[in-house]
Amino acid sequence: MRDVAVVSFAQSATRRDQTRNEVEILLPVLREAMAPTGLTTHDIGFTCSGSSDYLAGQAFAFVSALDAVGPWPPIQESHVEMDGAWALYEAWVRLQHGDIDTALVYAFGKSSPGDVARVLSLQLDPYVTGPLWPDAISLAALQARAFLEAGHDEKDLARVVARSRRNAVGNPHAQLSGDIDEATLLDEPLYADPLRMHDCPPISDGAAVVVLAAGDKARELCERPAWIRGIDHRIDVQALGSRDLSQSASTRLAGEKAGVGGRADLAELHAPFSHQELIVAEALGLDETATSINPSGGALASNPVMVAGLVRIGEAARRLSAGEGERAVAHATSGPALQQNLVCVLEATS
Amino acid sequence: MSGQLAAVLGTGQTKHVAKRDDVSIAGLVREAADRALEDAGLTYADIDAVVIGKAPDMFEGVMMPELYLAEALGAIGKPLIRVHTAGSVGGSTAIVATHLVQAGVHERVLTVAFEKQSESNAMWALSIKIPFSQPLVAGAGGYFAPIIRGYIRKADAPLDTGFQVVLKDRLNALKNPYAHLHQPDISMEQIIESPLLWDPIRYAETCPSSDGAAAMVIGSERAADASSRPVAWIHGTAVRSEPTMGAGRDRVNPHAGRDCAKAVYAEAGITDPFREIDCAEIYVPFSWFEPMWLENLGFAEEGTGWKMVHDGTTALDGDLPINMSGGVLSSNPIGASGMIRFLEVANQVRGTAGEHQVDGARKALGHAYGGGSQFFAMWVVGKDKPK
Amino acid sequence: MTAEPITGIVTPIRLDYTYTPGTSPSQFLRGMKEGRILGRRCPSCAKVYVPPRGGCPMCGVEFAEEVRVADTGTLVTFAVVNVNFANRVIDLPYVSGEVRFDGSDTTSMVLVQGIPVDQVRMGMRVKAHWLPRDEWDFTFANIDYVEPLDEPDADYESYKEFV
Amino acid sequence: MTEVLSAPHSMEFPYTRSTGPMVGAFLTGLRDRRVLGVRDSAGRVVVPPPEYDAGTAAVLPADELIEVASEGVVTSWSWNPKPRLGQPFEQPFAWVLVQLDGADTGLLHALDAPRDAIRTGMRVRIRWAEEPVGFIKDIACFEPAP
Repeated sequence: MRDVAVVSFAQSATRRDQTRNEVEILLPVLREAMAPTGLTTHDIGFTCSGSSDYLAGQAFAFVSALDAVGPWPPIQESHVEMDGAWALYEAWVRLQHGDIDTALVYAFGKSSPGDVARVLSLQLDPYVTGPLWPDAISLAALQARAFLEAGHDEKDLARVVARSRRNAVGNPHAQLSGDIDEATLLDEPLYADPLRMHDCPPISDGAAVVVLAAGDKARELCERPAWIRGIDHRIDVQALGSRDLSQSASTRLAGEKAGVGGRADLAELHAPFSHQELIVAEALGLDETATSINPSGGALASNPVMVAGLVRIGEAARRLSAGEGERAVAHATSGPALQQNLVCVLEATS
Repeated sequence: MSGQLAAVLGTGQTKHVAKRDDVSIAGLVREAADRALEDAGLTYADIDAVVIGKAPDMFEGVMMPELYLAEALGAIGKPLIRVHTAGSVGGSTAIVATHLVQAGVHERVLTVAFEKQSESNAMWALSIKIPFSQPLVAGAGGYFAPIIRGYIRKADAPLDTGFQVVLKDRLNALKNPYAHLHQPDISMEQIIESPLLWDPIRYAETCPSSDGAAAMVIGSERAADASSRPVAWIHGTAVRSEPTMGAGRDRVNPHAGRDCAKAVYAEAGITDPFREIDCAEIYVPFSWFEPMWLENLGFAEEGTGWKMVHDGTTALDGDLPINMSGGVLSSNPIGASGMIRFLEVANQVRGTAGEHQVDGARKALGHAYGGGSQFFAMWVVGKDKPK
Repeated sequence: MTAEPITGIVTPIRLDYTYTPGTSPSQFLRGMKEGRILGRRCPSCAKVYVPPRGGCPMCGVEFAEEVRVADTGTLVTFAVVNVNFANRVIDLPYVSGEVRFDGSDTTSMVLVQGIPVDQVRMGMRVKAHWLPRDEWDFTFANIDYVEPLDEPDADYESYKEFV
Repeated sequence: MTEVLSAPHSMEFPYTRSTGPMVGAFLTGLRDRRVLGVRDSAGRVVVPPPEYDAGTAAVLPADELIEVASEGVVTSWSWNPKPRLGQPFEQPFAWVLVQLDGADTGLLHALDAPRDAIRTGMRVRIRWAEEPVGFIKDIACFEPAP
């Protein structure tokens, strides 16, 4: 495989944004990501984006978002109706051909215009599950119970949340941050029993942009590129009652294929709910004592749907490029209760 | 040239109809996928990854339906990617699948595209009223009819050009068992007398609304060499996009379409497309887009595409047969329509197109477009392995 | 009596959102509320967009100055519509036109009235017919339709690039 | 002029879905107050019956469905503090995964029981809708089994 690296990353502040549309959120982030590379749209070999029409309730949302790129003269471009992490995967595949050296990946999404937990129930089979409208929080809570009853304690969840809030203090893009101890968190009432409010993600609008480059081009554009050493994604059956919810088989498989090997200085795991971080870390064989998990605060600190997975890869890469480690694992998820998962192994050396 | 060689190992599609009320969404998609695997002599166990495409999720009212479709697609434990690039999606989905093979990531990829329009109503889904905005004044035809008027003015084309296209395509459709519209009595008179919906577009000059799915298995050189079935070698693929709202953008002869054609010919080593391409399936939802795309694709000089319609060049027995299957004018399961174009030309060079086979077709072009004529996806396939 | 097996179901889907058009479109809509067509100019290519969205799609940059555009313009192309779609009910046939308002570099889709349908021409000069002032809202639909101006048709070359 | 506009935006459509044989047979069963499952390649009885096998992708036989009990055991549950439009109850309620007797997988639905009484492992039974029509809501909810 050709060596491909993340050479630049930018993201918007994530919050409910009631003034700007998607294009207006995306444009400054695009500019910020492109600036350090010195590239313009015309220098980019391939562009790929991720988004979902249902978030804001408009068909073809990606069509107007493309305008932000300024695709003129016409560009090579594609779009996945998925989290931007899968757009990055498509771009990585495209770079393997060898005829182009750079790719631009972006994702955008506004979760605040609708009731996103209810909107997401449209992902369920439309015959025997969807008509009951089970919302994403309720389904995650069913999974959390299965996880807890498989031999875990709610203190584990509180520990994840406390670390997320603490780590997010250093992340200017995060929505939720602070120094809260686990005991205080456990004093809070149950919300979607067994989950407390803080075990669930905030409602976030946002955009993220990654620039990829191959081989010498990456070394030219970035002092310390974050090289993609492995990337893979897998999917499980959807029906919640047909899988072991306390584990993630597809994450485990994707991790094996991507070559995680249980080793990483840091990991950015796309876990919108606290228990999901523990399920994913376990599936990837990552140990908190050896690996810094979600140094950004992760999706518990900010969760722009369709963007948060790409942010994990961007955050992991950014930290490696800044010298915070030499090897990182990034993970993205999609579908109800961790149905589909992508794992990316990144490395950077001086 | 990009990456390793890839080929179409098998194709499958459903009989396109207004309403497939005997199957679920999964059943529809699966029917095409099963046929593609059977055609390739393979099973789901032989497939490394699945790439699926469709137009807006609101058509079926399922958000990212590939999640629910994972087991129907045999994708459990495998990579599954969902593409959405508006009307061109069927083409760009096939291209993503091709890239996975050309990049050396996978040996055999199943690619599927579908639309089950009868679950809702495309007219509703495409005209959801957004606050503060004007309602789209007159549907999709209302958007494209002024562009067609622009073409007629620019090319000074005879007004019956569109009728000739419809007559040809609907007669071709009679030779295609999968086509939605089978109108054995179709005549010029019938077309001319059909209601004038959006002048200059008559009812007979518009595509139907269909339920349908299409699928292909794309394999590596090794997989293709090992196949006992005829394969279609992929000589070139290209995608191009431009903005919808760009000031001064030429919507009659879009820049992105011209660039995309140039790129796909270059990759396929084609210097004279009219001579070197034996036949093409191009995305023609309204009759007049045939002459427009003939020019955009470099088959005809600007302003002269309509002449090829009138002199029989694009007929099934002409020098450059276009839409041998009956085209989008005869079947339009929106998200699948682009893939059907790609699949039909693969069948042509494999020699498996059946009654609408073009004798001796060795090299063919598949074309899809979408949005406001701004997204383009194309491929060139050939009977012979690329050199 | 044996009931027929189930072969179909109806699943009603209703989703409620709060729609925000965004900063640039909001300014445009506020202009409409006051009876003014406000475009914005791209600082790079100098083209004026009506309505403006996030930025210039040809250049990928944010818009600069606001530009008031005239409510007169040229009908660059059109369709004669003989069927009513969705929730729009107008006397048939009617003309759906694309008008380049003077001072703008984009076209807007708008109804053409005040002239027999068979006399509508490309290049025709037109003027906006606004709804009564007390009906103005934050929408482009304040322009009910355009009607012919008593002016010679524009020369084809002058509007060809917008067709 | 920094103030921006916003307005309610609703999308509403009654989707007409053809079920195909497998989903149709399951829903027909519900109308007759019977719950049907199918045996997959791993030997599990799966309820509701999927059309295709998760392990082998094989078509599962819609004409060989297996009736399971209308009573079973809760395998997981969660409390829904904020019921939403379309859900089975308007007041806070529990979602449950229930493994019906004779089945090897869980069926997702609502449980009508006081929050304090709900436990994983508790026995529950189906409360049928008064007039079943062949829809998942023919199961009105689960209730504690006596």
